[in-house]
Amino acid sequence: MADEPMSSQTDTICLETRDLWFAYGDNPPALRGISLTIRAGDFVGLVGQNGSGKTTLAKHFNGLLRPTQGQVLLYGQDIRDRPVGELARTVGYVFQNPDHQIFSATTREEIAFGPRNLGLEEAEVQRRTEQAMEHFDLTEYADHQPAVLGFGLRRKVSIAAVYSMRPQILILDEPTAGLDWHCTHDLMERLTALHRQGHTIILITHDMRLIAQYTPRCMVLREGKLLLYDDTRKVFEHCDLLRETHIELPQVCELARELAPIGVRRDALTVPELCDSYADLIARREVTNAGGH
Amino acid sequence: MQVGIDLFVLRKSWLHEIDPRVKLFFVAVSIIILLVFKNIFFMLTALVLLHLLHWSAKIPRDRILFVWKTLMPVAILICVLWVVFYPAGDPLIQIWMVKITLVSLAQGAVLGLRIMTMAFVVFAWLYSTDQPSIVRSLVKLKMPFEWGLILALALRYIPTFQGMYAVISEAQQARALNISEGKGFGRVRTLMPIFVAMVISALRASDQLARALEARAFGAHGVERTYLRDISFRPLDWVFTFAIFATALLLLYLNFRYGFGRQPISLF
Amino acid sequence: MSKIIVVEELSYAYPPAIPGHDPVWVLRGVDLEVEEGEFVSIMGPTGVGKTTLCLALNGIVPQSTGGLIKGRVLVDGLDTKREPVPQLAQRVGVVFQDPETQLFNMSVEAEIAFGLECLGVPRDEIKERVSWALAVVGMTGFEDRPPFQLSGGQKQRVAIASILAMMPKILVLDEPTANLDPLGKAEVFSVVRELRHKRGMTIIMVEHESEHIAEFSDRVIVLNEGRVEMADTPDKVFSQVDRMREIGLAVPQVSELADCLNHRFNSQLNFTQFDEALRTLKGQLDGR
Amino acid sequence: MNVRRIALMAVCIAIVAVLVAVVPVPIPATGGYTHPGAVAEIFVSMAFGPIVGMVAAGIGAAIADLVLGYGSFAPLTLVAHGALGFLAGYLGWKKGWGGMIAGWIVGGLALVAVYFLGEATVYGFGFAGAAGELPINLFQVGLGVLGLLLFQLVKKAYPQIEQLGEEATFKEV
Repeated sequence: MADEPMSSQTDTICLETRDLWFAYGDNPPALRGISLTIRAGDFVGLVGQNGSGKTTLAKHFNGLLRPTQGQVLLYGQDIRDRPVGELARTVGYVFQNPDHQIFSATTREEIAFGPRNLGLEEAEVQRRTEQAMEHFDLTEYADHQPAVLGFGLRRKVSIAAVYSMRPQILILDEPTAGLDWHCTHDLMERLTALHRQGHTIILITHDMRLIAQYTPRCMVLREGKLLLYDDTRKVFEHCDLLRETHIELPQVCELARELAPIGVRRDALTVPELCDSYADLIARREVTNAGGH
Repeated sequence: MQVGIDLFVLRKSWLHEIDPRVKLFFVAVSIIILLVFKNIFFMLTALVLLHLLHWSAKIPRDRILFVWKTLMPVAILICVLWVVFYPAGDPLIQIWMVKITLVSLAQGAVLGLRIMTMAFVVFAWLYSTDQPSIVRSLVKLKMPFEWGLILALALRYIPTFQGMYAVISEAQQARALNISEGKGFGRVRTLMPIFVAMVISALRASDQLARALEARAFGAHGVERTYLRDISFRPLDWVFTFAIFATALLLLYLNFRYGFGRQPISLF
Repeated sequence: MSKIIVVEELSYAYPPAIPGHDPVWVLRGVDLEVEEGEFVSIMGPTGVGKTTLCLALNGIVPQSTGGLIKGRVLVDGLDTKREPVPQLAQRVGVVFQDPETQLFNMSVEAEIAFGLECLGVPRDEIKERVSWALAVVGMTGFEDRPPFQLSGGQKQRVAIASILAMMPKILVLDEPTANLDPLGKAEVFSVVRELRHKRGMTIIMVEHESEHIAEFSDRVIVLNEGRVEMADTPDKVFSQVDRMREIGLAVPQVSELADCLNHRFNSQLNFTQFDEALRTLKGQLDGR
Repeated sequence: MNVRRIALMAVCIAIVAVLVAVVPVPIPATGGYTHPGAVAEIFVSMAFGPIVGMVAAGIGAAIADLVLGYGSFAPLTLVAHGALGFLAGYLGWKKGWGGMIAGWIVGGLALVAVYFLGEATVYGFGFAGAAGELPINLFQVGLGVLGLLLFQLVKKAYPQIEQLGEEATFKEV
């Protein structure tokens, strides 16, 4: 099997940018000197206001955009001369709007399109297609027209259609926009499963609740510059900076900060964390109170 | 990234100020005149006057060069074709089978330049008139409002779909579609996954657009539509209309009665 | 208080996507009443028919979409499947999710004037209403800008203004922030806040952002499987964390927290808004 | 005209204009470029009939001409492409393969003929010059056959296309 479970943290650097600058035509630069490394097996959230350069940066990772200055390295190799179609073997990119890629008469055909473009043998194409449909729970829709499915399913088809190419690195541009709670978390669970299998995942999103809950690493862009890039918990410590960048912190994080003076853990990211911390606090108080009497 | 498809150049000039219907009238009349007159001196004069017109309307130089660059190859082609295929009169030079004569050279130049002058006439109108005014003027000239709306909506959505094409093309490339492969039929066949996704997305947009139009009370029965921005004829517009009309009549009269401008080189 | 919207056993099926197939019923017996001046939020899992219900309020469903319909919708006393859609547009204004397809003019001013022109409003009044509507959404000064050059939040504010200018009694917002970034969402919600508190319009908003729903709504309607499953105050709805999860819907994080603490301590905490949560949690500790 | 039809026509014009103006197709042998406009035009005509076909093809291609700087050719383009759209839709809309292929051929030949006559006479190419333009025009409408393929693919992927632009009627049950 191509995707044997691997330890999700490795020391291999899979993506690196060195002083990356980019401008659309004669416009002012959209990216200003970005240098970063992403380790193989990481799960990174990429956040920032619209126009901060998230998508522009991500499109450099699979060669859709080429730096006006600086370098992009994939597993240590400069990707300058490698065509997008070839890079697609390694870097999968799921666009924001599923309707911008769905064109086939059946879901199965749609998902087989990528592997087929890679020039794989038909048996392998079929195998990958079936497996991708299984992973995203689409098997029952295999013979449906994907364009006619509901929005949540179309979204899953668009992700499965990129996943079926088995890229080591998977980039998703706001995959949960317009999805309800259930679809969002279902999708995030499936991405987490891929992460556990060893895939590197880069998630562009505005939803800081998802970052807090799912992505161990977080990258913040502002006006084309890398503002913060660290473990998610450390990034959340800079809450004033994040708010300045118009990033909305989850209620739990705000609440943890407000309650910190009375002893709740300041860096709680999720509801269970805050709940535990608060419960501990109450329990301790009860012990002291009981001891006092 | 959206590339504007609007040719309009926002400036303050007399040409921008006049009623678009006058400009439309000018375009129609000019094209007739340019098709009737076949004299090189007349054509060159027209070309100079049209450049003065663009200059006085403060149209930037690159917009004028754009027209030259695009049409120059066609103009030269036409000129060469006439010289090669329709020799008349005494040859100036003869290179192998090809006789180059003064008359055919002038004739070729006239027809080549006509492509340019006609373009400058059309662009004088389009560069100085914004899209809503064009649509409004057509509706005022008794085109049904619905057709004006169709035109306006189409112009509005061209940049949107252009952007959509770019995004879809990227999305399919990210699925290892190699779009720089093949020529002719092969290339179009390769682009099909982009075309299909784009057409479906565009058709979805048409459904939503229809809903948006209805939600704004479009098609209200028994109501006469009003207009916030209207165009109206001012006295100066009447002067221009009359001037265009009179000049055209005079030129056509001279042409029909005295043969003015009918010959490639001699004026009468 | 009068009931401005009455939905009675509304069932609706779109024409089948694939010709010859059976129609699929999206709505299956929706009953709903809305008081004049009420702010009602509608939640429901993806594909449950929230948009369909919105469109049924201004007659686009079924008049423009065809299909099969049972039951009826009365808006301001008018049956929405009989009254022509343009006529209904003056009573019920609908703002859609995608700003790109609902802004179809070349300038912001033309955008807002469009509906009024269709209704034959005299020019001077159009002018007044355009500047009024722009002021309400905080977009004064943008008259000559092409809508497609605006940011997402600005586009959606223009879309709201273009509906407000027609002065409908009821404003329906169908996931107005789904395609926006946090700044855009904040812009739109501040307009909604303004409308909510200062104008007393009847507003129906479809949203996923439970935190904002909790802030604005008099009532939350939860649609599930084509029917109204819950219709109650945000407090009541969001305290049923487990049920909401089963349906697949989000509750505000503070409600989740309350639920989590309740499970620990067997307490009866219930809060839906941040300030409320902060006060209660601080108080619990100080009080002991 | 119903609202859905108005929206549909506008969208179809824009589709045609974009395919003419922004999608380059290399021509085998010459090294030059042409565009796949005819693909969109044949598609629109087959999907929505002669009127939508004529309007979308004519106006869409003419707008593209203006934008690309060929201002003087826009009127001829309007007529030539409009003729293609109308004939293709008239012969091929809601017909079998025979009708659709006939629509493509007759519409394509009409376009070529209109360009030939217009260029030869009004635009001053002369018959010899206009004849020189024939291969490129024939090649363009030749590409149009892929419009039939596009129509099949879209119909399979998005069956709702059949209902677009049609008057909707609802039934109370």
